[in-house]
Amino acid sequence: MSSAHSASSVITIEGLDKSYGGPKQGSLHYIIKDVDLVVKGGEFFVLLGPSGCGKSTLLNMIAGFVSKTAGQLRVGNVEVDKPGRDRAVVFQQADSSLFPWLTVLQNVEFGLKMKKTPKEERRRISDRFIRMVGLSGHENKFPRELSGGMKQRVQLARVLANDPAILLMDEPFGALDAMTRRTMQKELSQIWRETNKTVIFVTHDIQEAILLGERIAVMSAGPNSRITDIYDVPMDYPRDATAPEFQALQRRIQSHFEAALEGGAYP
Amino acid sequence: MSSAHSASSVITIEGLDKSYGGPKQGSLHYIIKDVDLVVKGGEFFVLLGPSGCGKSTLLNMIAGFVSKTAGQLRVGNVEVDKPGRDRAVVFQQADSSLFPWLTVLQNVEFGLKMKKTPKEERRRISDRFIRMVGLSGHENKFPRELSGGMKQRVQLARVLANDPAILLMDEPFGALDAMTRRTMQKELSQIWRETNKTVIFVTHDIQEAILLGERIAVMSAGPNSRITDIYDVPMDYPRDATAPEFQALQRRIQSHFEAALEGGAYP
Amino acid sequence: TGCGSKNDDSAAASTKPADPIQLKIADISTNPVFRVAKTKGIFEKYGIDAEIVTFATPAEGINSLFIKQVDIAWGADFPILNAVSKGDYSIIAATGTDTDQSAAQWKLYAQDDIQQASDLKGKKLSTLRGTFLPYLWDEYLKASGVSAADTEQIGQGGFDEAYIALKKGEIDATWVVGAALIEKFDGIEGAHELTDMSKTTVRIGGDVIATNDFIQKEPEGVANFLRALDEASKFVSANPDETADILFKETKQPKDATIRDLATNNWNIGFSQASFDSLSKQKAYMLSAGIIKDDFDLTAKLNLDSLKQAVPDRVDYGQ
Amino acid sequence: MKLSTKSSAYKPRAAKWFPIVLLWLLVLAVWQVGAWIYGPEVVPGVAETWRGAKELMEDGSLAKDIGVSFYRVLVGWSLGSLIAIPVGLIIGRVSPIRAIAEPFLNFIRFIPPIAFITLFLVWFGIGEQSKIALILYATLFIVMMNTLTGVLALEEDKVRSARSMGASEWQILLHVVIPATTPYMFTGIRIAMGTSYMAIIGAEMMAANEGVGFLIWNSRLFFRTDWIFVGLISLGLMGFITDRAVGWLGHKLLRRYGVVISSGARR
Amino acid sequence: MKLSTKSSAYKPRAAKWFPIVLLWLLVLAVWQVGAWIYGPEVVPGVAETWRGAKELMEDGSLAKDIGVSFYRVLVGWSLGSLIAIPVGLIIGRVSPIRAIAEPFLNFIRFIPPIAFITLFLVWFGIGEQSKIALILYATLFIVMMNTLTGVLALEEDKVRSARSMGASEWQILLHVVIPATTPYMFTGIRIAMGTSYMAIIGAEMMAANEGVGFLIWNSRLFFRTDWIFVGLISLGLMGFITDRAVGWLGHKLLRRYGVVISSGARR
Ligand SMILES: Nc1ncnc2c1ncn2[C@@H]1O[C@H](COP(=O)(O)OP(=O)(O)OP(=O)(O)O)[C@@H](O)[C@H]1O
Ligand SMILES: Nc1ncnc2c1ncn2[C@@H]1O[C@H](COP(=O)(O)OP(=O)(O)OP(=O)(O)O)[C@@H](O)[C@H]1O
Ligand SMILES: [Mg+2]
Ligand SMILES: [Mg+2]
Repeated sequence: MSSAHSASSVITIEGLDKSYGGPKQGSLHYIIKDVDLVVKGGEFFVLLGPSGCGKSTLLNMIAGFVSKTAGQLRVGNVEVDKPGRDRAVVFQQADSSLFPWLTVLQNVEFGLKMKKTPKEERRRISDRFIRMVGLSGHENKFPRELSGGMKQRVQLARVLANDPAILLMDEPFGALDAMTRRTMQKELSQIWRETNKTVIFVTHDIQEAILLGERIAVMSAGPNSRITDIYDVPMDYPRDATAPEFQALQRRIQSHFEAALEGGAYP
Repeated sequence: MSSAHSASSVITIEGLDKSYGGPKQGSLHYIIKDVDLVVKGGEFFVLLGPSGCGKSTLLNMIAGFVSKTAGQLRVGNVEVDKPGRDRAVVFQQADSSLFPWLTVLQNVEFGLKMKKTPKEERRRISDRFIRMVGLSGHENKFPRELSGGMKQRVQLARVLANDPAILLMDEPFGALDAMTRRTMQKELSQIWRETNKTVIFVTHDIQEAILLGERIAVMSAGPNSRITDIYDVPMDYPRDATAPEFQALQRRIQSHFEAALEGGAYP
Repeated sequence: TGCGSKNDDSAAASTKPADPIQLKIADISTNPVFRVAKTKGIFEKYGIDAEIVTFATPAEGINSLFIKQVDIAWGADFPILNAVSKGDYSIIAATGTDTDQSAAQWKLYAQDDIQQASDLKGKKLSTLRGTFLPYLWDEYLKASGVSAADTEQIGQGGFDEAYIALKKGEIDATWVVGAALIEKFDGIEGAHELTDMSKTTVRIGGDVIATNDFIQKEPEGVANFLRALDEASKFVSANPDETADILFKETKQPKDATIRDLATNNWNIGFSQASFDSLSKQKAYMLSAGIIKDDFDLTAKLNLDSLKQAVPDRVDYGQ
Repeated sequence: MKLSTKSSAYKPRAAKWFPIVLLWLLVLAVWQVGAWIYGPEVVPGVAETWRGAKELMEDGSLAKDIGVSFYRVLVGWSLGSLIAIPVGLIIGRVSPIRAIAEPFLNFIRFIPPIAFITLFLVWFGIGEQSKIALILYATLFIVMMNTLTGVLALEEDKVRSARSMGASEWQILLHVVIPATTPYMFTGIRIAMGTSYMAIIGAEMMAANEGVGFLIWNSRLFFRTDWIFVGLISLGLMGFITDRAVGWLGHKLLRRYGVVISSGARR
Repeated sequence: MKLSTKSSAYKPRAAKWFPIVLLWLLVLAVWQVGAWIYGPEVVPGVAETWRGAKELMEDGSLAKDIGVSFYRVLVGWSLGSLIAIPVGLIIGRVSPIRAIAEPFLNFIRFIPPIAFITLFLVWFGIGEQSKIALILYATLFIVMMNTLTGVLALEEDKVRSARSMGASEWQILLHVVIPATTPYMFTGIRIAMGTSYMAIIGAEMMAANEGVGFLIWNSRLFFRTDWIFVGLISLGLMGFITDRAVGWLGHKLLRRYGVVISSGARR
């Protein structure tokens, strides 16, 4: 577990509020209220919470896509107010975020091209990350010719090629089938250990959270959602989901949620 | 585990072939070749196999949606040649199979209405199955107002209301998130035990297969796909995925697949 | 006014200026005069570089004067009066088509149950929008002792509409002109030719109209233009076959139709008292019908100086 | 160039209307300047046009013309839609008919309605019928092609599920195909409404004594440009208002079928 | 009524062409019967029309008319599209401009091109320009509205991911907005091609000496219904052929942007 703490990739959040109504309306309806959080540089941090609690909203604020209503949000020492090359985002829906008119290679090269990186270097970097995510040989395919898992690999390679300090991932495996999902989890974990990025990973799958995260933050259901608990996961990578301590933690978090949900859907 | 073997819900398949080319073309490309299978009445039968091997094709042939190229396919003593009220299908994509212009109640009542069941009886039956799948209180919502899991419950209630002998389910939980998926699996298992239907359940999630199935058939990758192995699952319901025998079987099937796949995507 | 070499038709070449004057003429596809003048080099001979712009109807062509797209246009009295009532245009000649012979080309077709004018009472009569036909109906019915108010007039967009409507019995009578059309109308079962316009008091004149700007700038050019028209008309009368060929080549008008229509279609440039009377009678009608809003002095809208130069013997108005 | 970021920011009502009012003032100004440049015979100014409109309104002829044209559009468009929908459904559902009809439709739809004036006069006479028939024709193919597209876009899963619930072909048409195709039909109907206003100009070129198209043609002959402008503005307003009304009605009545208010991007 | 089940059944070529040939024979037969009933002055028969066409072909005037109309359509349509695309992009991307422009567009697009004849004659003279301008106008709003729709349909995820990879607003426009909007632009362009053939009839009503529109109007004067038919058929064929050609070209050149050949359901 390499965690070279680079100061510029520390995320510091203090008293963060978010309301979509806009500050002019009378009674404010807060999605997120009073969130405090510090994510260390190089850390794999998981955000776990029920649907609609505001996980994506929080992630989008860190990404700079959505403006905060109040509070502080800094990356390194800089207050976040717009998207930046230092923070890369992997979206849940590969179909809506990849560029279908570009090949795999061209998608991966996109950021470098925008930066006007010379052609050979662009090619070299892209090749490296395409290899890293296991897509060698598929460079000239178009996204529509790929399976869901392969598309998420393209997204991963695409953001890695820009060498961001922070990876923001919003349920990146949520749309994959179970088998593909498991493979992708393994690979992401390995890539993270190789590349030493800070990762914030949003999910609502407890097993996935424990497989991947160094720390797991649990958010309460909205409105006025907050981070209620942070679990440390003191297990070595790669983790074994059948290990007793894994299962113990899984049950602990599960019961945390089941307590929160008053009465499931099926009697 | 109730398995009142009703002769009319036995599915008998002998030497079944399927090719999409049509019998007139020279060289035939078979999707499915030489499948033999007997599914007992009241059995929960799982079809497991890699993507594209022909699971859906086989299921659609049983449903009567797709014609066979050669061989025999009987339900009870009747050769299947068209869809029938005795075989209900739950599709993977609830969005493409539910009727978005009808409420939950109207969707569930659809089959009864087609059969011209009197209004009160229709209402009584629908209520029962809506309750069974845990959607009481949501009767008057439209599909677009429901979550993915709730939509699959509607599909389930909709087919159950027609009282078919056989349920054909094509990766019904494939598009759900992990948490919802687990809940739905539990519920389906319980409904099956209550209603005593024959179920053929297609998936490529091994854990799901073991959680649900009495027998699990594994198909080889296409073309000329066949059923290569059938695993018995001699465990009581409800099953515990953390039980050692569960995990042993899971590992066994997993290694079966890993052997079949020559070299995964990621080195 | 103006120029030394005049009064000599045969010496046309001597009137030819060094620089040809540019001229845009609004025309329709069935009129032979301009096209013959152009294709036979008559315009060129008189130092005129003419461009003929084809419009669907003379009225459309006259309208293009308003938007300053042509210098010269022609048409029947009706649209011409509408034009001069509105802007700085002058009538420079009449086409000399207000003869009995050409009036006879306008035929009135009616259903067989209509045997005399008085039978038209309570019937449906076709008129073409924007033409003199309402006026013709008015005069014709008045002369026969029928009030126009006792009939129903249906405004139509073209003669083909009238043909179909008459054939189907949806209208009871319509005026028609042109050999090609008359042949078709003759073929309608259950309808017959009731009369023609020569038996009414109405003669329709045509007039050539130009912008005042152009007349002031090129008085000699206008005269030469009129000379060219006169020569073209003479050529047309002398060579009907060749004229028909030219028209077929240029506008696809069937040859036999051209030849039969020459009586009405060919011109005899001039301006007579009859031309003036026809104009003033129609003006009175248009004023009373509200088509022309403000009365104006018709004589002020005539500019016949060039015409007097070109064909002095055929201007008998005001003498 | 400041680009929008599609934020759903709150905006007070006044701020929303201000640019629209500004635009209209600008349009009026440009118009008036045009009038000064070209002179009132060619481009009548705002005041002239208003005087012309008043003149036409005083004797009630403008109201009558608008009423007559509106009636013709409404009848032609309704009849056209009523004919086009069943024909489109049949062409879409019955493949042999589709094979025959499609190439023919694709040929004939390029022939402008105006070209059929003579033929329609023959068939329908010089009265209302031929004008209505021309509008009907202008409507027909648009609604038909859209209905056809809708039928072809219908998900097979919907048909299959209805069939396996015992619905007859007729029931499938009535209870699945028609409701699922409704948004397409509606789009077609709305686009056709726009085209009807184009066609009324052609229709009223034929034997007409009243109507906005007649007003325009007749005013052209006498070069009453102010009346032409009054006619054009009337057409624009009639089109705009009925388009909005149809959109709103569709949204109110057909919302459950997925019809949405939009500004009708296609026409 | 036997309904299709959308089976991708194999069909030999002859069987595919047979119904089409049959259809055309049927159409010719109906036409000929119509000619017998109404008489050749009203509906010229197949043979008369063919004779008329031969007459027009012999002196080359039909070829010339088709060529001239085709040239006008092509120029007006190309220019219209060239202007409409950037304007549509700007309106779509810059919200203040959109707020101003949208209501105006929605008003003016109901005013038929034919209504602008006089104005265009004033502005562009009686030569080619005014005719081309009329076609341009007929094209303009369709392409503009479709481009606008495309821009508004662009997934925010694509813009966000480009932005967080460091793309400038200009780069986003060039490398994301334009390629993503291409299928919409193309649909607009293709629909507009159809509308151009409608508008050519109006354009060639104005001071024209040649062109298919002129042929039709002029033949009306001479009562040559056979030539009118030749003109109409020429228009239909020109439209059909160019529509197919544009569709095919789009498919070949723009396939990577998601442009597909279709029979162009909307117009
Ligand atoms: N643009 C917006 N305007 C107004 N409300 C919004 C907007 N985006 C999200 N919301 C609301 O904010 C809340 C949180 O949404 P968010 O997408 O952050 O939840 P989430 O935790 O990511 O849920 P999920 O697990 O379903 O992705 C929801 O109630 C949602 O309706
Ligand atoms: N209508 C069709 N025409 C031709 N080929 C088809 C058709 N439907 C399916 N196939 C082919 O048949 C094969 C099996 O498809 P099928 O959908 O049955 O696989 P599957 O096992 O259900 O896969 P998945 O797990 O992805 O759903 C695939 O190669 C597919 O391309
Ligand atoms: Mg989310
Ligand atoms: Mg499948």
